[in-house]
Amino acid sequence: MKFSYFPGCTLKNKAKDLDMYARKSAEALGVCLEEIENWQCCGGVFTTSRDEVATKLSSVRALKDAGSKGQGLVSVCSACHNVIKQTNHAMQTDKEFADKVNRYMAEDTDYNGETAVYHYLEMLRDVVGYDALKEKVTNPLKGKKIAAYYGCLLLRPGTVMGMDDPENPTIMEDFIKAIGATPVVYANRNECCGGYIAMESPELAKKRSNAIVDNAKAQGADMIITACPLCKYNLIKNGADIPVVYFTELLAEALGIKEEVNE
Amino acid sequence: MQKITRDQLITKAVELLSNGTVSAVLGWKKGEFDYDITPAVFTTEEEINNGFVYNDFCGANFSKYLVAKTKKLEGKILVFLKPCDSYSFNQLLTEHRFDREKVYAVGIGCEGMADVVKLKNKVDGIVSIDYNDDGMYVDTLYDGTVKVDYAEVMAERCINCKSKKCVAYDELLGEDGEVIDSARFDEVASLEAMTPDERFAFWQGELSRCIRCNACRDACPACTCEKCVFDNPGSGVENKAPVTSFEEQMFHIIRAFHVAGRCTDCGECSRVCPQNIPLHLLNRKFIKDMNECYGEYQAGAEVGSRAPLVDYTEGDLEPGEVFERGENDA
Amino acid sequence: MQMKEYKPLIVAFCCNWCSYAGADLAGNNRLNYPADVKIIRVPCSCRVNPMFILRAFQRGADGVILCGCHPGDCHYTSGNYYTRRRMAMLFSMLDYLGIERERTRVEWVSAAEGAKFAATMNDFVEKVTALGENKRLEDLRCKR
Amino acid sequence: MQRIGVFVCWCGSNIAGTVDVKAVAQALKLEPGVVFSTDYQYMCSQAGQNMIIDAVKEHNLTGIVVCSCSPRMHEATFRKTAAAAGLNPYMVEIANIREQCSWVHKEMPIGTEKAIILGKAAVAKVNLNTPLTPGESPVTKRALVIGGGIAGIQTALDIADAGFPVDIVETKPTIGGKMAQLDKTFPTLDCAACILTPKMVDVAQHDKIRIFSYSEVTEVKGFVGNFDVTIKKKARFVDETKCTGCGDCVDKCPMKKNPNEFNMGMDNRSAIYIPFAQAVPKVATIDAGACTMLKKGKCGLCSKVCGAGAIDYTQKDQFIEEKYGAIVVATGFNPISMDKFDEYAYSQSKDVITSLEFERLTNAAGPTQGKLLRPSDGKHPHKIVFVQCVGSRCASCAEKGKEYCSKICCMYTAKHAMLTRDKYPDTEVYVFYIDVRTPGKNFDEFYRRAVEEYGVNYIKGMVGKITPEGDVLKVQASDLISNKQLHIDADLVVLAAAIEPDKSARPLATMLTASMDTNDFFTEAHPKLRPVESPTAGVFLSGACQGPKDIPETVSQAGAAASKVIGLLCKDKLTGNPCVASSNEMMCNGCSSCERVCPYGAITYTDKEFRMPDRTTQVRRVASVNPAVCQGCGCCTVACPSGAMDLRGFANNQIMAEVDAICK
Amino acid sequence: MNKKNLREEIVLRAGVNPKKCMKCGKCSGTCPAYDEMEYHPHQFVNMVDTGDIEPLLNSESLYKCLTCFACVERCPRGVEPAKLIEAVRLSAIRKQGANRMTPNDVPAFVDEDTPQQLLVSAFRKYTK
Repeated sequence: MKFSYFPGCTLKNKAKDLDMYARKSAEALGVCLEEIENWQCCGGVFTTSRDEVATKLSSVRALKDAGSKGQGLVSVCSACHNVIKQTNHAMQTDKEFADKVNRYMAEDTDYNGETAVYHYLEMLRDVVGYDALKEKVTNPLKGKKIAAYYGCLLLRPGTVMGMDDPENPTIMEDFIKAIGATPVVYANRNECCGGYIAMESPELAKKRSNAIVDNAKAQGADMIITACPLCKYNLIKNGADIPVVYFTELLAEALGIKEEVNE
Repeated sequence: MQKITRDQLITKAVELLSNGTVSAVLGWKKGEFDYDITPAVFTTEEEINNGFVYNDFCGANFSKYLVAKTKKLEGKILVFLKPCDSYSFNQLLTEHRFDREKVYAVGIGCEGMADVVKLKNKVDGIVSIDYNDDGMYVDTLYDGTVKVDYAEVMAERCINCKSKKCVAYDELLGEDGEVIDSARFDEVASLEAMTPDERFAFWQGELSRCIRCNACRDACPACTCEKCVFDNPGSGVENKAPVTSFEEQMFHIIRAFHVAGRCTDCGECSRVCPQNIPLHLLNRKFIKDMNECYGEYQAGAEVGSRAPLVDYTEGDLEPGEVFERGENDA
Repeated sequence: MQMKEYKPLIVAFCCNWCSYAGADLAGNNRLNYPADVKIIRVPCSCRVNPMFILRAFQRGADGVILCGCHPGDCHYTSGNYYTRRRMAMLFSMLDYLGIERERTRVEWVSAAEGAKFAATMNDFVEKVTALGENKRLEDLRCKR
Repeated sequence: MQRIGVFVCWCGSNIAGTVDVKAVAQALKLEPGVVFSTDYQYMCSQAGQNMIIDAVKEHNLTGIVVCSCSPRMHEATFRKTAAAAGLNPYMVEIANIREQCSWVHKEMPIGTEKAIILGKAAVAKVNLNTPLTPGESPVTKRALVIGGGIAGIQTALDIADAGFPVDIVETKPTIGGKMAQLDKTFPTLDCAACILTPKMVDVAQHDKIRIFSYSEVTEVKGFVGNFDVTIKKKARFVDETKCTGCGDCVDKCPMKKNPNEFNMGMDNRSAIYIPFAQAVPKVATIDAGACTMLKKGKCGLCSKVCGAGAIDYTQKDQFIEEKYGAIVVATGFNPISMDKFDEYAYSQSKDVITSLEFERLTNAAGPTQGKLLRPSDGKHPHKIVFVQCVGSRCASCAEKGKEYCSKICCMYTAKHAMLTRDKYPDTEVYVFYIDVRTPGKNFDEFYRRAVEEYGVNYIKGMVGKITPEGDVLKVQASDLISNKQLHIDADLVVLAAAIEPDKSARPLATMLTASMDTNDFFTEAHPKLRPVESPTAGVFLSGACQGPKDIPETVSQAGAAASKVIGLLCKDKLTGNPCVASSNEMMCNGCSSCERVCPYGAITYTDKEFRMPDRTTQVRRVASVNPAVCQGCGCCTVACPSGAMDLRGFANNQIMAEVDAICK
Repeated sequence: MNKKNLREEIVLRAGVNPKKCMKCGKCSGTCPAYDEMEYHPHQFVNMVDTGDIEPLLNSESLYKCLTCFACVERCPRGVEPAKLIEAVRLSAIRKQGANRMTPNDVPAFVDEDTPQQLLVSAFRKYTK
């Protein structure tokens, strides 16, 4: 199984661990992630406006590159995944927009959203399979009560992202079960941490982040996992008193390769 | 793929006759010339050995014959179905036109049939034809033996073959093929792309040649009506011979509409037309329109399927929108 | 000059429940439309056999229009859905043969749409008048 | 050859003002078949009609053409006139020279010319008319009611009281439906059970009504007056004739942990159960999926304790075939699933409930004996939030909710809010609404009382998110009037779930060839004028299967449906419309095209033997039209490739003749 | 640009129809940034629909929307308020010199853990 891989800017810098655990775990699961050459930053948020073309080109280039190799495109960072997936959807469904983009790029072949886009979690669930993952787990994380934090980017808009029920998702909970731990379901798992607002209005980000951590704790969690570097930053920055870690770290740990990565 | 040979068919036919599976065999026999093959019913091994032929001119679609033959016969009849025949076979079953129990169908792979007209255009004074792996060897009155490549004389309908898959059979000789993404609608599309005046001129040129011999109707496997509307004084469109040019004109439109949704695009109409009118282009227009407007549908692909004209959805295109769709495509 | 003389012959098939009633309403409201339009009443638009339309052309009609209940409102629940498919295919075929597409039309007119009926007929007659006499169907077979 | 009389009406100056009626009469006299032609001021008047009758007799007319107003106006009149003159009424054709000629054209020559052409078309048609006689079919004097809720109960009682036998088929073990689950009814607040259960008893005791409970309809054949229906009586493993409903088996059954459907799964029942105390029939039913005896062959306690010997573990599904003259659909509704609305945390907290669950929570026969207690911890809730329109008026998301208004939620929510405040004055009650819709007698007054007298907090706005945290439900909502976002720590949240037709309705509609809308509500024959009839003759609609309805509306529609059924069953014979399709068997190919397009299922196929010219016989599959079912649309005639199918009164040759006459 | 044209431009850019709004207020009920906003999501929809866009262009509310799509997801009518807010925001920052943030502003906000994602997201939202 081979996929094109779009790491994204943060994974090359502040979230190197998210990236490394993801790659090594994929390797251990028999999935080859082939990093796209010369990928460019996705821009962090998808601009929904139909007349915004330039901000979506980096995603289209990555999608086209993967498509030219006949590969699906995998990313781990929630933001990258959201931007790429929404861009792909716009290319599929909004012909006027797609024409504009294709004219702008003026390349030999047009792109109309043919590439399949996966989040790393979807790859685990749909390609590897949670049953297969369970079999590969050598170090089940028994007894850990883990709250999955989806945030807003992984699930919404539900009709576009199509990962899971946007109001009652289970993909991360099932992941937690697959690595042997116990998921904690709490309502705020799909609420926003405040995102980029942390820059201008840290107090709002604090309020949002606390609402999430408090809810997770009240429902009995002793750890929170996430796929998004900004979520992790906001939760920790605003005083989370239970660990907030990347899901890939737990994956590596469960697969028994965490030490190997850190060597 | 290996071409099916006459010997294979004879062996199979004799086997099924002698073990009592069937009591008659629907096959081909030679006509006056090597290329004018006619369908025939064989009931003994001897008849088969003497008369049964199978070659590149055995294009006739047998399905239609089953409607009459199965009614008359005790026991089963053996029919050989080329892929395109098998679609007609299924379509007739969908319309309950014969009893499936009375037929033993042997699917035969097909690499395409030859077009007599194409051959005659190439070679004059045909005396006899021999077949070989690499082509036909035609004995002629004037030029001795002439070698003709199969590809040069292949019928249009076979060049644009829609499927090499037999969709109905009790047993299959040779290998089964696949449904083909053929270019059969290209010619329709190029007509659509013309201006109305050009289209009119084209069809005027073609249809003015019609001599109203009814061959198209008689060969068409969809035209199996107990009483054809053109023979029925009560229908209001009865006419056997051309009275006015106008009545004549209606014939082909009405016929095409009557078989719309039921036509499997077997191409028999064009094959048998003595005036070489491309009648299949009328039928294909309906098929293309229906595919584009109501979703892909291949008549006869499965028994019991619901043809587009006896079906609907609430969101179907309006007749006016069907035109606009054409404009957008162009 | 000839255009001024020319009066087209238009056959309109109207379903009994909606369009024929719509035509009656146009009459009740005294909404004018050309007398070139002659209406034939059928129980449902789905009763109209393509052969009737071809017959009308054959006998000299210059335009044929078919009116039925709006999709979803058919008195017989689904008749006009079949009409829509049949006529879409028939008209597309006539267009394919080079017959002017303005000579054929399907219009949904409810029993309440007297004004629409009159407006439709006015428009249709205007379009067909502009085309002039229907010669093509007749000429299709005679190559001169 | 026909002998046709033409009668041109002046309609005062309505026609004669723009059409030269004399010229029309004169011109039509020359048409083939016409032997008499005249004009008169008012043909529809008694004098005009007499003129027609006299002419028929005098000239031995066989057909009549009236050039007058629209046939929609006076076709029936002139058919009666023809009948009075001894002619077949279907030998009359009308040329519409008023609405479609004199009224829309201004100039006399143009109007006259067109009137003549329209007259010629009518003459051409009459030349081909044949006398038609409406078919007759007998009526089975028994009705079937599908569904045993309040709609079905009321319909059945009304029909039975008129003296006709009725069978009720109900899928559940008891009749009663949703109303049996309700506590009080708006706007009068009378107790649902108090008004429903006497009706259930009436049904049980009525000598004209049979109840097939725990049963479903599996096949419907036939047509109006003559339906053949197969009913599957599912095995309940209890002999209904022996069971006394004493309940000993229920007490002894060891398998007690099965969700109790009647209480919306908020408590448990045993594997053998009687849904509720007033169930009709009051007979136990074994849940085969829960009973260890049926699953593993071990236990048998119920059989041991049953004094009546009613338990029968070997019982099989039973199929009953019965004939009916009319069928009433009363399949009702259900609240939609809340799965797709988890922003309200329905799946996450037991204290987020639907309104129907709330009914059970406040019902004295419910899981809490009528005390309002939180399902999670049994504590008394103080702050209660009601959310309206959950899944109703939801246009963006077909897979989530419904585009329509569910109609009943505004009122039952007002009722819930009011009753809560009445019984528990210590509670704070909030209702979040988009609009409060109260069009009904005493409805708005009722809602206003909830606000003004009972202090219910009605807030215009929607709840956006509910977060269960610890033992509170954090409700985040908008208050559009004060332009604020509210945060309420609620103890209980009640969701007014949209309602949808019961899932059994769709397959039933297929069996009945009754049409449905995109929401799976049955469509009525006419939305204004025939609201309780399905377009399929002999099939009637009662209650919420046709659209959301409250109890009073349901009961009145049930009565209306019953009266339609009674009207039908009163007749000994049904006369049909003679303008129906018929198939010429000699020409029929048996291809089924006509059958596929027929909206009424009027066409069937039979194998028929034909003698051939060569004296052999041939068996062919041919179509035959049931004239009692055919409504005469003619769709089949066009689908028929051979032209074997034709429509009487609008035959191919008749329409072609009209075309020819117009185009001449 | 007149009021009507601006409305049309914004509606076209957003690709949603504010006329579909049934004024239920679920968007504002679900909005996590509600308290920080002067104009709330349901008001955005209404003001865009009525062409009363000028106050929105000058409002801080434009920069408080988290683009978390909660309103888009939960709107029962498919109005998708966040897309309208985004379209208005673009009208504001596309004006000459209207960028809300410059690279020079960045150091003040950054600490050692700040992920790049935060910076690029903020830049995308605040600048043209």
